[in-house]
Amino acid sequence: MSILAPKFRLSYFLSSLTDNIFWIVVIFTLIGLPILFIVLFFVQLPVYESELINPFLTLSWIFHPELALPLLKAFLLTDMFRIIVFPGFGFAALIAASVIFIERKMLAKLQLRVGPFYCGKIEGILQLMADGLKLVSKEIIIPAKADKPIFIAAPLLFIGTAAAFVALIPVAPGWVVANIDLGLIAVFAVIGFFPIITVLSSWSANSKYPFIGGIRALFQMVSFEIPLILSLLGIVILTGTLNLSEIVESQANFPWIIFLPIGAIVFFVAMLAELERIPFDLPEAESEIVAGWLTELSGMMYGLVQLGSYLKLYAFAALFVVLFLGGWQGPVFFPPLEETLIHEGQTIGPITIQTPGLPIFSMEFFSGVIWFILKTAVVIFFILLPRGVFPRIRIDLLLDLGWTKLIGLSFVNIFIALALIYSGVFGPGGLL
Amino acid sequence: MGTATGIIKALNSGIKHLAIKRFTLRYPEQKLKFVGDGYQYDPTSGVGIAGYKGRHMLFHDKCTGCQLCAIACEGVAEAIAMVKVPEEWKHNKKAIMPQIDYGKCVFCGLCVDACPFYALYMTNDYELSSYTKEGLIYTPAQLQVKPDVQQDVEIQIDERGATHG
Amino acid sequence: MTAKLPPGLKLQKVDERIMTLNVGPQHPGSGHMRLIVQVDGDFIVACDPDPGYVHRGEEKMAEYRNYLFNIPHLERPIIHDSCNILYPYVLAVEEIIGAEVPERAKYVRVIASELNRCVYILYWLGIYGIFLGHSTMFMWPMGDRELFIDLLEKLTGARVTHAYFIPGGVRNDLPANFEDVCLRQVNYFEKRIKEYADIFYNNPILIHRTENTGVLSREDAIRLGTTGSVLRASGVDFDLRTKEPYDAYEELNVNIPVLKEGDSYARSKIPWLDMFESCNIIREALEKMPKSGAVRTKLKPNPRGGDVTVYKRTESGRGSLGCYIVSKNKPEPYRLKLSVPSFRNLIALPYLLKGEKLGNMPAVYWSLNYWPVEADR
Amino acid sequence: MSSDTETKDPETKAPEKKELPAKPEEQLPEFEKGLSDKIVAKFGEKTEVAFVKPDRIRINVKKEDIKDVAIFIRDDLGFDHAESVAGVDFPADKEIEVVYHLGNYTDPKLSRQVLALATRAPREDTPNPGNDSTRLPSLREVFYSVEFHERECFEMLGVYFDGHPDNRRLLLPEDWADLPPLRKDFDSKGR
Repeated sequence: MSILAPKFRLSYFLSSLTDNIFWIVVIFTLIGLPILFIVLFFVQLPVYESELINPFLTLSWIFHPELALPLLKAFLLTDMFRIIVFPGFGFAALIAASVIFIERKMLAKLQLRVGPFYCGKIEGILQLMADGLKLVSKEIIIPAKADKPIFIAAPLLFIGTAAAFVALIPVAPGWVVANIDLGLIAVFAVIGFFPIITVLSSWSANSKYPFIGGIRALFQMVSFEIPLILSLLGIVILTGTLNLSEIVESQANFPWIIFLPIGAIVFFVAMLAELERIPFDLPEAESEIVAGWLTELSGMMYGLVQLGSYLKLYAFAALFVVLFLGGWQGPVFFPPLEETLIHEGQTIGPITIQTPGLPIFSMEFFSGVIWFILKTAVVIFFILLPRGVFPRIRIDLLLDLGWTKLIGLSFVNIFIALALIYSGVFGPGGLL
Repeated sequence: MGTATGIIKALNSGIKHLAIKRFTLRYPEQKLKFVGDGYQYDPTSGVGIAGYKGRHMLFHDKCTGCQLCAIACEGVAEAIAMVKVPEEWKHNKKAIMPQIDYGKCVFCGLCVDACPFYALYMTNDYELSSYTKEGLIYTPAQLQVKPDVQQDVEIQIDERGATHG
Repeated sequence: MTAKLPPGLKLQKVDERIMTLNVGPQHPGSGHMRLIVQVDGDFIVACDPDPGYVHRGEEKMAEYRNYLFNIPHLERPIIHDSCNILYPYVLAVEEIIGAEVPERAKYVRVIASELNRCVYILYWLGIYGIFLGHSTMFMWPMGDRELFIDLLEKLTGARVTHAYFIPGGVRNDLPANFEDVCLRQVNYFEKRIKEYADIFYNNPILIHRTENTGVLSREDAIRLGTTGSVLRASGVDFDLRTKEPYDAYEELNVNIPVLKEGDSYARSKIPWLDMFESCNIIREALEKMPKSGAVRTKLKPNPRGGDVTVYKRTESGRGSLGCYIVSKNKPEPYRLKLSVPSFRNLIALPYLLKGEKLGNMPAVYWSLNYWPVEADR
Repeated sequence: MSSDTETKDPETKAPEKKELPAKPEEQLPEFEKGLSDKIVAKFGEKTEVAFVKPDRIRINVKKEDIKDVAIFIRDDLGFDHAESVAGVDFPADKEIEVVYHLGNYTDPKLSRQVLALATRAPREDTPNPGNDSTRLPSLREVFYSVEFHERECFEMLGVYFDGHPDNRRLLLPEDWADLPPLRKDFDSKGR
């Protein structure tokens, strides 16, 4: 398989290696270090042994295993960590990337083929990285008569909105970027941005197919937002709160999908439409309107929109889990970590790592996150599966489905919720 | 509800096929096995012998330089040119033999049909790519070489679907 | 707006609601042709097909080559159905030069032709699937097509352009053990295409989507001279394999599927049903075929015909394919005209698309069993 | 046949099939003969039956009469669609022949039959498609299915069809300024 290039010279290879190392060092010193400093100036640093740590101390301590730990602990508690790494963008992007890979492999399996196979030795696990590199290295072509500022801003806005959506999702108890009382309303507000961005992008491209695709996306998203919102009213009625964390906690005994299956189905279908997944991928209907509103996007602009849409997919799946499947709730099925490990540390070679008080080592957290990811994976599987099974629907059938059937069903769902309240099953003094 | 059962059936069929064997032939590692040693023609009976129509193979000891293959190719692809060869055979007075340009050849096999002396066969070799167009022109000396092909994969059918073994 | 136009150009007054879309040739939903589609909102006002993107003058080329050398290049217009596009030509040439076909060769031809029909239909079906956004229906037929490609490769020695039929028979006899392999793969294939029902043909979304779109009534189908699956989907029971049986079809038992609806769903279902029938025909032909015998009669070198005109037609994967040859005492045909089914079905496209929704365009267009390269010749 | 390729074959073998059209008078197939007789009975001198073979009839008419004959064939004989329109160039006769192959879909008796209706248009040596005397009446009113075939015939041979609603280019490129390519004096370079 892999043979050396025909004009291989060891000296060229070595010199290219040293070149690379040189440039990495230069770039890190000129760009990386200043950025690190800027970040450290804004991070709230902890007091360690009655000494307020400043950025310079941080830089020197970060390489000391015992001193680095309190720093790490402090960093884990910052908002920055939440936004960038764990329940926020980084975690979501990781899940989005794995969703793309799983989607491709699963679709390939369904279609009796292999899928990504050669990149990364193990079943093509690095294919996504290769695709990303390809997109980064491609030229970005902007149509001559496009409205350039809006056209360039649209993908950024798209991914920003998707990230804002992700920020509202609680992953584990207490682990949410923005824990606001009107969480559900905030979700609807964020979802409302997507059609606007789509129309902006397609209009500013000044091209026919994006225009048709944008109009279709507008139709589709607006008409499916209404059943999307209505289908969640049942839960709001039953729980009496809009805070997503509280909604999760209200499902400690049973998830809402047991009592509101119709709402769950309506929400799922509306979710597929909002995500522009097959069978509702009309805005990107390839054989009709080339690539819909993505036609004129090229290079990393397209890559950003794709990343944004997969973030959106994760966020919607997570929202489904939070609302209907009980979020992080679930039995703890593995033995808890030993107390000694947490308090006295683990000896790895010459150094001993002590992790007292680290928030990530609590049982609650572990079990919560695992349950959450498992449930999200199941929902994502059912989001991905229709892509291999259904053809694309037509626009009039789609609007018919959205405006008549789903809205009707969501009203049925609301009545079920009201009936549950009035019959005394739920609510103050209820049976459950 | 016909619609609901239809949707559930379709989803079920999709999930069922997740467990069926993959059909893909992983080409560079696996190569499909062909019938015989390639397409040949029997001038006495006027019927060909089934086989894959790949690169030609020329038997220098049988070629008489009669140009019939070149004439046959003239109406089809104009891929065959007759060139001088240094060898001197008794039956090849003009000392010319076909040289085939695989940039033009369409692998129809009419030249094999045209040869009255069993001198031109087709073989199972189809990996003819080259970095230059000149590399695609096979001289009589190159055509003489019997290709070394390792093709051993066949379609296998069992309960869990068909695969390339 | 106020700038002066160059001489010779005039500003046209157009209804501002109407948008003209150039669908093709670089459009994913067109194939090698252009459709000039005018849409008013989501409705198609007019559609003007503009074929010719891959026109290569096969008919003119045929006038320079003799009857044998025409074979490799006449199958180029549709390489996925190359046996069937050669069939009427070979029959016509046999009538012109007066060649007899051995009995076994007739059956071999039928088998090759039916195998090739399945190969074509699967390719067509794959594209129909991807046009409707059903990627599984693209991959499955492409994979299952390999079974038949494999058989044809064993039989003819080439995967797509077989150049297998020849005036007076076929080029080579069946390879050893071909009957068993053929039966095994055809039987497996029949099991396989039954699985298309759940995921594609009985899929409610597909049915909702393509039912009652592009309805071609029986009268219109006849008047427009459509052929093949388009005609049979509109309720006309016309298939040359039964109506004007050629070669071994006379002895075979052929049941042609006919549907009445005439919409894109019926048009897309007919080829699928055809594949079951092809499997039956292959099995029957393998059974009835003489177990040994010649497959090709020897012709004179460079055969030439008299001063005659011959029109022969056969049933290809898309419909009846006619070949009109004017012979003038020469080894080359004086004029060769292929009346290809794709070209005949194309006339229905502007007729059907008028008033349809834009979303139905790929479904209606590809359900016409149209192959752009063949239509252009 | 060991070599399909001996191009310099003696010409003496050629005229062997020449007497084919002359022979079949005694064994004319009945049904086909009946069809051609009907046309002859209706139009008499105006039509000329070129041959009657099993399943195939060919009738030559003058271009003035072709529309009447076509209407008769459609209404009284039951041929309901045209399968192909083939133009053939005859520079020696200074004429271009256009052959309509007509078929039937519905009548089981007729479905084997193909009736070739041929007519001839005058040919000019320096063609100016659309504006010279190479004109024929269009049969599009009679057989709707000839629409694209006649368009193709127009661009390939330069035969203008009077009464055709849409006589535009179909297959050839928009900037084609050469001779109509299927004429015999258009030499395809490099074959």
